[in-house]
Amino acid sequence: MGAYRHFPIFMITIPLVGAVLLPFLGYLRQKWVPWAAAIPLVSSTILGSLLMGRMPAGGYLSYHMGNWDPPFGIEIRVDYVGLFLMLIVCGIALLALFFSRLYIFKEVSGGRLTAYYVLFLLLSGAMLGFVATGDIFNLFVFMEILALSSYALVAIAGNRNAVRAAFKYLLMGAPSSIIVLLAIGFLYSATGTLNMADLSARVAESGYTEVLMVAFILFVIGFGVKAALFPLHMWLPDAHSIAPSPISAILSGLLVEVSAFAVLRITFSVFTAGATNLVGGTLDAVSVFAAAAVLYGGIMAILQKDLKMMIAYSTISHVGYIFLGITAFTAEGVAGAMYHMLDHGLAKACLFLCAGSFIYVKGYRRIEDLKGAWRQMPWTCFAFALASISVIGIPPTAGFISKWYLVYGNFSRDRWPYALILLLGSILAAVYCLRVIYYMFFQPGKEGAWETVSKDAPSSMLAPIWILSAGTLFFGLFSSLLIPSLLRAAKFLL
Amino acid sequence: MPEKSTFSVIPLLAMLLPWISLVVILAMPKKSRRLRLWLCFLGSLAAFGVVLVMLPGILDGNTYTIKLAGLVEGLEMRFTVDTLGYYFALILAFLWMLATLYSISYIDHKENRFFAFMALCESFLLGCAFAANMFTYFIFYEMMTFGSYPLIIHEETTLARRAGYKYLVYAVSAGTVLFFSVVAHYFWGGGNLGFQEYGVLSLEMASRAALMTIFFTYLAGFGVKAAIMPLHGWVPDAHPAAPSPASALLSGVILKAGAFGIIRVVFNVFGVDLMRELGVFIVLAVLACITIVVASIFALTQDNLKRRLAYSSIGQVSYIILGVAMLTHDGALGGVMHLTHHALMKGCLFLCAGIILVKTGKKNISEMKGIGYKLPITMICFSACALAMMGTPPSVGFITKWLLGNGSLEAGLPVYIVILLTSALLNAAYFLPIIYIAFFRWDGDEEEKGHRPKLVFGKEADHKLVVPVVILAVLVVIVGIWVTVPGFPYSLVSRVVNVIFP
Amino acid sequence: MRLFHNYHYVAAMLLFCIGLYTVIVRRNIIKKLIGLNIMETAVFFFYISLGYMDNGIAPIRVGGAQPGQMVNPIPQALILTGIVVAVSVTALALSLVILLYRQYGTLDVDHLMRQEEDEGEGEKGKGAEG
Amino acid sequence: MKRVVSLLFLAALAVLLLYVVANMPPMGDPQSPTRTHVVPKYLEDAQEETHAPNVITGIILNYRGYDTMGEVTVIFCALAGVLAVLGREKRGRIYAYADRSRVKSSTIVKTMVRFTVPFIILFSVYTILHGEISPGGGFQGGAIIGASMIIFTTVFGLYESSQRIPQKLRLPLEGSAVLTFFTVGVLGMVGGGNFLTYAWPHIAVSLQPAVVVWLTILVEIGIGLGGAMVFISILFSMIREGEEVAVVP
Repeated sequence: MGAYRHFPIFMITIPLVGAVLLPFLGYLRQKWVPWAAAIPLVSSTILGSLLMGRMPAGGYLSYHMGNWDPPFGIEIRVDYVGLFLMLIVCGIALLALFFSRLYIFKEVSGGRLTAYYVLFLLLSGAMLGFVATGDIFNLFVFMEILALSSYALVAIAGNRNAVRAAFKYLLMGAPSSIIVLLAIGFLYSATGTLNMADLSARVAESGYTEVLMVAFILFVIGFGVKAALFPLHMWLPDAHSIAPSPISAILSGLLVEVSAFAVLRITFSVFTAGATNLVGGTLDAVSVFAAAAVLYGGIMAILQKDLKMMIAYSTISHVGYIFLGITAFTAEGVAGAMYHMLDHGLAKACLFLCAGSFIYVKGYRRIEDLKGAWRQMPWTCFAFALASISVIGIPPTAGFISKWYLVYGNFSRDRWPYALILLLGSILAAVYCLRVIYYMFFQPGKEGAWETVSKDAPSSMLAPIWILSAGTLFFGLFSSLLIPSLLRAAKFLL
Repeated sequence: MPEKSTFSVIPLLAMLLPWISLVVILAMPKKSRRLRLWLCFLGSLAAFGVVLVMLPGILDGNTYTIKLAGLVEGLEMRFTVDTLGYYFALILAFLWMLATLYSISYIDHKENRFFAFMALCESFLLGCAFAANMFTYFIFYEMMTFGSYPLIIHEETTLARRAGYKYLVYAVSAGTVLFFSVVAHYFWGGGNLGFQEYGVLSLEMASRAALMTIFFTYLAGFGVKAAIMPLHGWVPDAHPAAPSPASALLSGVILKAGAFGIIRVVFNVFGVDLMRELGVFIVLAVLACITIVVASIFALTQDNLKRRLAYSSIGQVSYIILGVAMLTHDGALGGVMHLTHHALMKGCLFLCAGIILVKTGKKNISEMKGIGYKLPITMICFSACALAMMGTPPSVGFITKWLLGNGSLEAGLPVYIVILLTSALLNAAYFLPIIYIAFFRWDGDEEEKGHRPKLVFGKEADHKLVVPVVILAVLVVIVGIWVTVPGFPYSLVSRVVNVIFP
Repeated sequence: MRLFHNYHYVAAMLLFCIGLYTVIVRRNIIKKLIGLNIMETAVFFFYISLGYMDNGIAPIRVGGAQPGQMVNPIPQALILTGIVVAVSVTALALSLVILLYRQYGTLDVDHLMRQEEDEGEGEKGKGAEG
Repeated sequence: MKRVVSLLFLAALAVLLLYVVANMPPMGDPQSPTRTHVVPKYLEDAQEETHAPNVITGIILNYRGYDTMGEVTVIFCALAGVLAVLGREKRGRIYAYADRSRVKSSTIVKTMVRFTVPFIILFSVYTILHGEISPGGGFQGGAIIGASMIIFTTVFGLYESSQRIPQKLRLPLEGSAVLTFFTVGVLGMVGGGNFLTYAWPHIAVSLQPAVVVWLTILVEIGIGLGGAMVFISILFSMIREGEEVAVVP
C-alpha cells in the first residue's frame, strides 16, 4: 500500500484542520472563505478517489494510530463499503458547499459567514471520521463533533424558529449521545476492550449476555435518535426544514445515513459476528418501528404544505427503508440498505437544494406556490422531478435498484409483510412526490406569482443540483458497478 | 430457445432512434415548428424502418440479442428479439409512425412536450417489446407508464386533469403490485426471470399457493393496462380526454402492452402445461368473457364518441385475453393476432374521431347527423373499420372471430362462441347507429323540404390527417384478405403458436 | 447478591434516571440542561466505578508503585474526554438558551411550544426573513 | 399525565438498567474483563513506551491520542457553535458599556482577585507542564486558566478582561490544540511511523525518549493554551452587559 495507507487519516483530518485555519482567513479576507473552504473537501475527495482505485476487493485497510497495535491504540478501519460512503460524504458535502456560496446570504447574515463554513467543514470531517473509525469510543467522539456542529448549523440563521428547532434537536440529541456513552460503558465492562474488531471476537465469548443485550438496545436507541428512527424522530422535521437548505441537504442526505451506517456496523461488525441470538429480538422490534416509520413518514409527508417539511418527513420514511434493509439480515437486504444510503443521499440532497433554489429565486416555501414553476425555472424543476422519481423508486433511477434489493432482501427471509410495507411506502412516496411535480409542470401559475422571475437560479447553484440528480440516474443505469461488490461485502458481514 | 441467436445492435438502435426526436426538440430554435415536427416524424419512421430490417431474419427463425446492463446473475437488462416480441414491435412502430404523422397537423399547442413524450413512450414500448426477461420488461413498462401521463393530460382541461389523476392512481398501484410479483417470481423462480418458450416456472419450484400468488399479482398488475373489467376504470376517462392520436395509441398500443404482458406471463413464464395444472386459465377466461359483454353493454349507453370507442377497446382487448386463456392452437392464434388487428381498427377509428373533432367540433354521436357528407373519406374509413369490428368479412375482424370460434370448439367450450356472438351483436348495436346517423340522417331530414347535403370529396381535411386514416382502413381490409403474406400477423404469430401447440 | 455489591453502579443508574426524568418532565429549559448534566455525571460515575479496585492506588508510576495495585486507567482517560465533550455540549446549549431567552422572553418549554402553535404556518413560511 | 407516563417509562428503564447492573461483573473484581484484557499491558509498559509515569496521560496523549484530537476538535466546534449562535463580543459594545459595568464589587474583593489570579495562572502552568508525571494535564490547566478569567471578569467586567486577553491574541490561539496535534501527527509520519507516532522509528533509539517527552509537553501546552482560549472566548461571547442582563439579587 505504501503511502496510500495514510490517505484515510488525511481525508479526515484535513477538513478538521481546514476548519481551524479558516477563521484566520475570515479575519483577513472574508471574500475568500467560501473558496478556501472547498480546498480541504476537494483534497479529501481526491485522496478518497485515489484510494478507491487501490482498495483490495473484499479486503479492508487497517491503520494503526501512533503505531500501537489495535486493542491498545486506536484503529482506523476502512473497508470497501466504508470508503464508498466516505466518498459519498465528500462528494455531497462539496456540492452543498458550492451551493452555499451564493445561497447562504439568503439565510445567514454576514457576520456569521465564517462560522458557517467552519462548522460545515467540521461536520464533513466528523462524518468522515465517524465512518472510518474502528474504535467504538472514537465513534462517540466523532459523533459528538458531528452532533455539536449540526446543532449549531441548524441554529445559524439566528431567528426564532431556527433557535427553537436547534434546541429541540439538542434536547433529543444530547441525551442520545449520553445513552451511547452508557452503552459503550456496558460493552467495555463486559469485554474490556474498545476496538471493534477485538470486540466482535470478545462479544462472542463473553459470558455477560444480559449486559451485551442491553448495550445493543441502548446503541440502537442512541443512534436511532441521530438517524431519526420512527419514535425518536421528533426533532427531524423542524430541524431539517428550518436549517439553511445546503445544511438540510447534508443533514438529510448524509447525517441520517451515516448514523444508520453506525447501527449497521455495530450490528454486524460488533455483535453478530459470533452472537446472533443477542440481537435478534431487538432487531425484530426495530423492524416493526422501521415499518411504522415508512408509513408514518409517508403519510405525514402527504399532509405537509411546506416543501422542505415534506422532504423532511420523506426522510423519516426512507430511514425506515434503510432500517428494514438492515434488519432483513440477508445479503440482499444489507446491500439494498447500503445502496439506499447512496441514492437516498443523492436524491434527498438534490431535493433540498432544489427547495433552496426556489427560496433563493423567489422565496417560496409552500408547495402551492410552486404551481407553474416549470415555465420560469425549468432546470431546477427537471432536476427536482428526476430526484423525486428516484425517491419513489421508478426505473431507471438508483431508487429502483435499492428498492428492488430491499424488497427482495425482505422477501427472501419470509418477511413478506415488510416487503409489502416497503411497496406501500413507495406508493405514498409517489403520492407526495407526484403532487409536487404535478404542480410544477402541469398547473398554471397563480396570477403574478412568477412574473418577476426572468431566469432560473444561477448556474453555480444549478450545477450541484444537476450533478446530484444526474447521479441518481447514473447509479440507476450503471448499478452493476457497485451492486456486486456491495453484495460481496454484505455477505462478508453476515 | 430458437435455432439461431445472434448478437445484434439493431434492437438497441431501434429503441434509441426515437430519442432523435427528443434531441431535435430540445436543440432546435422555437421558430422552426414545421421542421422540428417533421424531423420527429422522421425519427419514428426510421425506428419503423429499423424494426422492418429485422423482418427477414425473424422469418428465418433468427433471434437478435443484446445485453444492456447486468446487475447480478439472473437480473440483467437484455434485449432479445424473439418472434412474439418482434410482432409487437412491428405493429407498435407502424402505428406510432402514423400517429406521429397525424399529430403534426393535429396538435396545436405545447407540441414540444407532446412530441417529446410521444418519442419517449415509443422508445420505452420498443424496450418492452424487445425485453428478454421480466425485469427488463417491468422497467420499460414502468417508464412507459409515467411517460404516457403527459400525453393523456395534454389538453390540460379539468376533464383531462381528472383523467390523468385517475390514470396515475391506477398505474402507480398496478406498478407496485407488479413490482411485488416480479420479486416473488424472481424469488420462487430460482432467480430466473427470462422468457422461455415453454415457460420457466414449474410446480417443483414453489408451492401451488406461491405460484397462484405470482400469477394473480401479475394479472392484477398487467390487468390495469389491459383493462380487465374490475380494473378498467381509467380507460373510459383517459381516452376522451387525450388528444386523438394519443387515444389511438393508448388503445392501439398501450393497452396492448398490458395484454402483451399477460401473453408473456401465460406462454413464456408459466407455460401452457403449468396453466392447465394450476387451472387459473379458467379465471382468466371468465374475467375476459365478463369484460367483453359488460364493456359492450356500457358502450351502448355512451353518447360521447370517443368514450364509446374506449369501452369498445376494453371489450376488444379482452378478446386477446380470451384467446390466450383458451389454451388451444387456434385460440392463441386468434388472440395474439387480434393484438394487431385491433390496433389497426381502433387506431383508425380514433383518428377518424379526431378528424371529426377538429373539423366540426362535435364530440357526441347524436350531433353527428349528416357528417358523412361533409367528411366522406373519413366516414367511409370509419364505416369500414366499424364493420370490421363486428366481424364482417373480408376484414381482420372476421379472421379473429373465426379463429377464436375454432379455438373454442377445439377447447370444447362452445360457450365462448355464444359470448363472441353476443359481443358481435352488441358491436353492431353500438357501431351501426353511428354509420346510420352519419350517412342517412341530416339536419332537417324529418321535414318535407329537407335537402340531403352534397357529397364533397377532397376538401375535408389536411392530408396529414387523412393519409394515416386511409392507410389503416385499407390495411384492415387487405390484411383480412391476404392473411398469409409474410410480415402480416399470421406469418409471425403462427410461428410462435406452432411451437407452443405443436 | 451482586446488586448490593455493585452499589456504585446502582447509584449511577438511579442518577441517570433522575437526570432523564428532569430532562423529560421539567419545563424550565435551564433545569432541563441541569438534568442533562446529571445524566452525564451519572455516566462518568459509572465509568470511574468500572475502574475501581479494592485498596487501589492512582495509576502513576512513581515511587515504586506496583502496577497490580493500580486502578484501571482506561475509564479515567475516557472520562476526561467525556467531560470535555459534556462541557462543550453544555456551552452550546447555554448559548442557545441565551438566544431563546432574548427572542421569546421565556424559559418555559410549554410557553415556547404554545407560541409555535400561535404563530402557525405563516411564521414558519417566512422563517428565513427573521 | 405526561408526568405519569414518563415516570412509568423511567421506572421501566431503571428496572432494565438495574437488571444489567445485577448481571455485570462485580465491582473491583480482579478477574473481570476490564481488569484482564487491555489494562495490564498499559500498566506494565506505559512508562517505557510513552515516557509518562502518569499512565492516564500516556493513554490520553499517546495510546488514544486520536481520541484526544477529536476531543479538542469538539471544544473548538463548541466555540464555533457559540460564535455562530451569539457572535463574538464586539469592540463597540464593550466600549459602550465599559463605564457602566453593572458588577459593583468592593475593594477587598478586587484586591484579592488581583492578587490571586496570577497565582492561579501559575498553578495552571504547573498543571499543564507536569501532566505526564502527576495528576493534571492540558485540559485541566486550560480549565483553570478559564476559571481564573471567569473570576476576573465577574469582578472587573468584560472591558477590563478583554483588555488583558484581546481578541487578536485569542483568535490565533483558539485552534492551537488541533493544530499542535495535527503537526505532531504529521511529524510522526515524517519520522517514519503512522499518524501521531511519538517515538519516531527513523531516529536513533537513544534519542527517542527525549523526542517523546518533548512532543508530549508540546501537545500539553497546545491543549492547555487552546482550551483556555476557547473557554475564555465562549465566556466573553456569552456575556452581554447592559440593560438586558438580569441582575441576580
